[in-house]
Amino acid sequence: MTGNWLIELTGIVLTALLAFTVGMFYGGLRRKVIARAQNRVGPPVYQNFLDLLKLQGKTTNVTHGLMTHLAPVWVLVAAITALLFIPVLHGGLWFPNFTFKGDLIFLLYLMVMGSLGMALGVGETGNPNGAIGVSRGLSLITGYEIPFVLSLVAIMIQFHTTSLTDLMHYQQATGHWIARENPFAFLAALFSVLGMFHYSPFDIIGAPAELASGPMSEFGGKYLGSLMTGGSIFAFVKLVLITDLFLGGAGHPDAYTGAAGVLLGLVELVIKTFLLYMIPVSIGIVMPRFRTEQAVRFFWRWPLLFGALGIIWAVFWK
Amino acid sequence: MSETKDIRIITRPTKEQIRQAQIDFAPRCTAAGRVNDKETQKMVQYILNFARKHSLFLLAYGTGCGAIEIPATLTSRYDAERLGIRGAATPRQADVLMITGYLSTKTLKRVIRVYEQMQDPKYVVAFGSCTINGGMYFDSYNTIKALDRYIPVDVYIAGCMPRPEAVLKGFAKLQELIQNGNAGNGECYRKNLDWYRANQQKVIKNWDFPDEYNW
Amino acid sequence: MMTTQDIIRALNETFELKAEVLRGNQIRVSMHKKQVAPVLLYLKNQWGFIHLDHVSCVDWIEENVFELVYIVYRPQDQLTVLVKTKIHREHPEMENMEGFWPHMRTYQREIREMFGIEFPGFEAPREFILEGWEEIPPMRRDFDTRGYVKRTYTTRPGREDAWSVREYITRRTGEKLPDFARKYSRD
Amino acid sequence: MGIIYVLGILIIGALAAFFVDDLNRKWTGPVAMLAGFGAAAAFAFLPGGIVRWRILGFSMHWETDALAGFFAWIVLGLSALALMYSVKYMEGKARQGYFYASFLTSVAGMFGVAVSKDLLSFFIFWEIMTWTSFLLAIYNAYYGVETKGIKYIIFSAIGAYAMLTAIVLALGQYHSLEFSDLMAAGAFRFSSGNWYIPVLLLLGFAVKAAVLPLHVWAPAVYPKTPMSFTAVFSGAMSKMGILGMLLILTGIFRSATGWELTLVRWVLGWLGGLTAAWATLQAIRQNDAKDLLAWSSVAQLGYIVTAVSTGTRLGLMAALYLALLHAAFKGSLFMVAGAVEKQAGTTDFRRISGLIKRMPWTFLTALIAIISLAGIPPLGGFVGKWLLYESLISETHAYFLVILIFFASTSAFLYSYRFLFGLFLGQEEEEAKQITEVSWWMLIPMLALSAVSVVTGMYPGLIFRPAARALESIGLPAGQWDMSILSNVWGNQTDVFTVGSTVGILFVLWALFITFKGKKNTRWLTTKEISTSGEIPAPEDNFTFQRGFFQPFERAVGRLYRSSMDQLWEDIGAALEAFFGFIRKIYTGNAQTYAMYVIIFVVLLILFRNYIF
Repeated sequence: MTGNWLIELTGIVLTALLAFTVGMFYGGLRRKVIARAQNRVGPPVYQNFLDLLKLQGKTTNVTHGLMTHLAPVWVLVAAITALLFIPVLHGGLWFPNFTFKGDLIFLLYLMVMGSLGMALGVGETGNPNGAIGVSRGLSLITGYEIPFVLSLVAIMIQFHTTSLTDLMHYQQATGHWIARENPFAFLAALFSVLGMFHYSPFDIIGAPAELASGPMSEFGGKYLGSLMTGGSIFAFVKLVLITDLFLGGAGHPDAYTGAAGVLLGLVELVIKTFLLYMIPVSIGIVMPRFRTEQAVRFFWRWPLLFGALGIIWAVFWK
Repeated sequence: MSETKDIRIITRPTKEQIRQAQIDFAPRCTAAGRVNDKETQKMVQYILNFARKHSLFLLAYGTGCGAIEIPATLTSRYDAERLGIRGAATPRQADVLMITGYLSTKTLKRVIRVYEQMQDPKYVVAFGSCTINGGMYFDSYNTIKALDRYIPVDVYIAGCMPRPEAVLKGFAKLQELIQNGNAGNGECYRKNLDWYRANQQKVIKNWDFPDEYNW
Repeated sequence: MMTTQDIIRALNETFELKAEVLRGNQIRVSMHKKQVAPVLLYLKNQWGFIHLDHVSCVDWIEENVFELVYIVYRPQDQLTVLVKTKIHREHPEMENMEGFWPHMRTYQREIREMFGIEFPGFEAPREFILEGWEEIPPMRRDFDTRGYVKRTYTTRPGREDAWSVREYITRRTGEKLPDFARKYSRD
Repeated sequence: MGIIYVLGILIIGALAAFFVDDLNRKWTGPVAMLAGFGAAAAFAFLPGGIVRWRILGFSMHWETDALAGFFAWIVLGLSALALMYSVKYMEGKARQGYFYASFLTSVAGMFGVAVSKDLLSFFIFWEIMTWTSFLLAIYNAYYGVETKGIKYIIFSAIGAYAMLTAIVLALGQYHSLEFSDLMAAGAFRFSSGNWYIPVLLLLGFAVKAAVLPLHVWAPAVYPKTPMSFTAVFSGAMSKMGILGMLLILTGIFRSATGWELTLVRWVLGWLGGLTAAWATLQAIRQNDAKDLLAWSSVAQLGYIVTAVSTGTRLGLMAALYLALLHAAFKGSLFMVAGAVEKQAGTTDFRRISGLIKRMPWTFLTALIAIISLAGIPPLGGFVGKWLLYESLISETHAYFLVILIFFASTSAFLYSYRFLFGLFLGQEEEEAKQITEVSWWMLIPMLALSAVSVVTGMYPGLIFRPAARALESIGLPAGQWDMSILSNVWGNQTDVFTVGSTVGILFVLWALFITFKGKKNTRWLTTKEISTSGEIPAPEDNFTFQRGFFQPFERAVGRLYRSSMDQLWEDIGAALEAFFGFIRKIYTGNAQTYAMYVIIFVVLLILFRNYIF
């Protein structure tokens, strides 16, 4: 966090813009991939930008009260704050925003802030579908957070740090990814990522057919647009977090320097995150939908076992 | 021989007669819909219209037999998503309200409610002969005969039933209208609310809508 | 194994009814409206006609009666009995039989709404399919559908050829309208 | 001499309130409130000093060192605010003199517990506190309350007898009841010959802190007590158990190693964790706000017990921090429940909903308190959670206990949301239209308690400094604490000030954007105008989803919900009853039976005299 505030501010804005663009493109790619898997042409890759523009261009909007009005704000703030505390690129002057000022446990709690604020807004609309979706979503959180925490605790005790930057330093120094150092923790984290993205088979929250898109059911126009933006940024945040934790992050300040280094780092980041993102997407294409208790039980069964194995591995690895 | 003449008398009127009749039939929203013509519209408006026409969230109000054409249109065979058309779950998110077939007065009430809950700019695509002129229900005591007496309609898709190709053609027409700025009649609906309310209340006997028009 | 003849014999002996074979496995028997309930119960309990296929109502305006047809079915050997009765069109009333079959309720609601036939002691809500209906029941043949449509709805111009289908057909084919058609024509 | 003044003000205030009530009911509350604030002011401005006296050969020793000061501030501050709250809350209720006298006396008892430095006065004040709180628990004397109060008093009695036994044994062994002497003599060490003294004392404290097998009284009594006292009951009085644990376990913590510490960490830590998890699971399925809060405070006490059991720098800091913060947000939450109960007549989720437009300030309080309870940054609760996790991960290496605690605090999101949704969100009931906001006499204490959460979210050092002094005063490791930077033993840190300011700035920016973008075209609808498939909801029907809210979660948890801790105690009670019934069969109250016993005895004597003599 050295350097004058102007560079920092520029870095923050650049990070947010990068996350927004990449996230939106990933959403479009997901739709394209699903369409191709269904033997369709599918929408163009930039379709999400058009949707967002259209939603923000709606000339009338409705809201049901202050909490509903602020629900997208919660989501956006949670996403961007989490983004600012995650090192997008490793080291260097670029994108280090507040990396040294928050650790993993803080990130864990920050990442549920958005969904809780959203839940409050949904509750105020008075739409029963929204409330049902929220109850399902919160139940699902208790499902996928536990294996995630298990894997995080595993790598914390394995490397004696709770800081994301330290973990990246380790991986960059000894070219060993933590996915290789502690595969069980990586597996558990992958499972919980499946849950975090709320794609099929864990999309019971906003099931369009039975719940009328659940929590989203009362949001339209600029509110839905802001929710889309926040969701895209948040998807990128999750991907970058997993990449930094387990896949060695991106960027080599010692190897490349200056703009070239940043560019190559970004390319590496995009490749890694895209490959990671394709896991939940491709699973979502072929999987049917779980009921809520089935999903929660699933997370409490195998991912929990993998997480526990990861902890044991970490204890005996030391 | 004279009867044959009578038959000719009963045959359809000419296109001019029909157009003339159309103008005094539902005159309101055809002209007032032109909020911004292609000549007058600004650059921002042009870009917005481009986004609007390429991202249509479709709320299919599946009444009657036409509902079965929607899955065929949206799924792999005739992939409507390549035009940016995707299903929306609730009227709050939707841009296009699609009425697929006849409307009984009981259903019409819900349709009007749903239409009023959609956000501007909002478009209505009426689907099948029944929405145009009652179709085979032309003398049914319980189905409306012409939809645009009750809510403004942007595009009619004729046929009983229109095949998915026809539906896509209709959507292409809607996109063209949007780009020209001739679509989206929510504003004019609000302007001529009394006329529409009068028509609706003439049909819907147990009228329990809220007094002010809330969207 | 039951045959149609057994049912006919049983009905004739028990209720002195003139049941006859309509076609194949179908038996038709018409009776006074007071007999319908006992006959239906008898068929259901004694002869295993456990399924109520349908209850339909026909408006014989020429004879000034409604004809109610209860169709019951015996699944073992696919026997069907049409229990018919005629009730007068003025203040039409029929016995409330919702206790016999659960779905009799639905049929009775529909018939009450569409034909205005009252079922004394039938507690179901009156409004079933129509909302806020103010005219006479629409399925009665003296209900002027054409007039109601003309009064209520506005038809798009260009549909004049549809105004009198029957006239159009008769003009084209040259044949004359039958009397009842001319008498109770919708035009 | 400040201690004497504080106690004197409280006792005099109690008597005054009791007698003023007979003269003029209107003045009872204000008098009690004055007493509460006066006590707080006296404690703030007068030097605490040391009080010693001998009574019946026993030496009493009261002293306000930093630890006592910390807990006394929890007690006095919360009680003063609660008294201010109850001025309007108790308005129009019967037996206010009784209520306020018991209230102030129990505050005096808690204060005494906090400041007393010898076991005897500790025990005396403890009993004062317990009995007065029992009187308040049966204040709403309608059917069923008595039995629940009996449950409370029975468990308290178990704890009290355990403590009394320990005191007698300690006196017999060490001939002194001073904490310092006993500590020096190692009386509170398991390794010392008589390990049962600390065990018995811990049992007594565990009852008050509602640790797992002994927790059943708390969910039964908290909802039935008047809410203005339940705030103190759950916020301050349960912390006395934590204080006692600290005092007892100090000796073990000082000896930073050894099997004793391991034992404490395992047994007490896991008991705390299980308490948290179990109580959270119970709170999720409650349908009444007060029951939910009661179970949730049991769960929070579980966190604090776990934090105490670590005995490390971060852990003890987490314990003290959570103790104060839990007093703040749980106090304000119980006050919110009381406000809703006063205005709406019920706190049952299934009967009330959509109060946010009617009681906005109450909702704001509840929102802040709930966010702080759930531990979401940037509010104060997060700091306590952070300290607890870091201590468990980096200091005591209790990895699976961390998972248990985290499961509890993740499931806590569920009941947190249920509380807010059930009372304030959802569609408005028709009969709830005339509900109005509570008066400022009730709002100011709530908002003041919420402000604690907000401020400590940015500057937790405000609590760290006195807490560190408190820990040092009993010779425990405290270390250096920054104003807003948390750091664990591995040197990783979290700057909550940066977090708070970032979240604040972004929130304001986005709120402005979403408010002023297309402002004139944004319509604010009522909760009735929802898009439910084109239907128009009639004014009387309410679509709010309230029954079986977390049914999927309950199905997922499944069989855990079928077991009940009450059942265990009922079985034990039944067994005891049977045993005593058997005794009763021998000692029938009938004189003839006794005569028969005598005769039989004589006959036997005569028969067998040859063998006896």
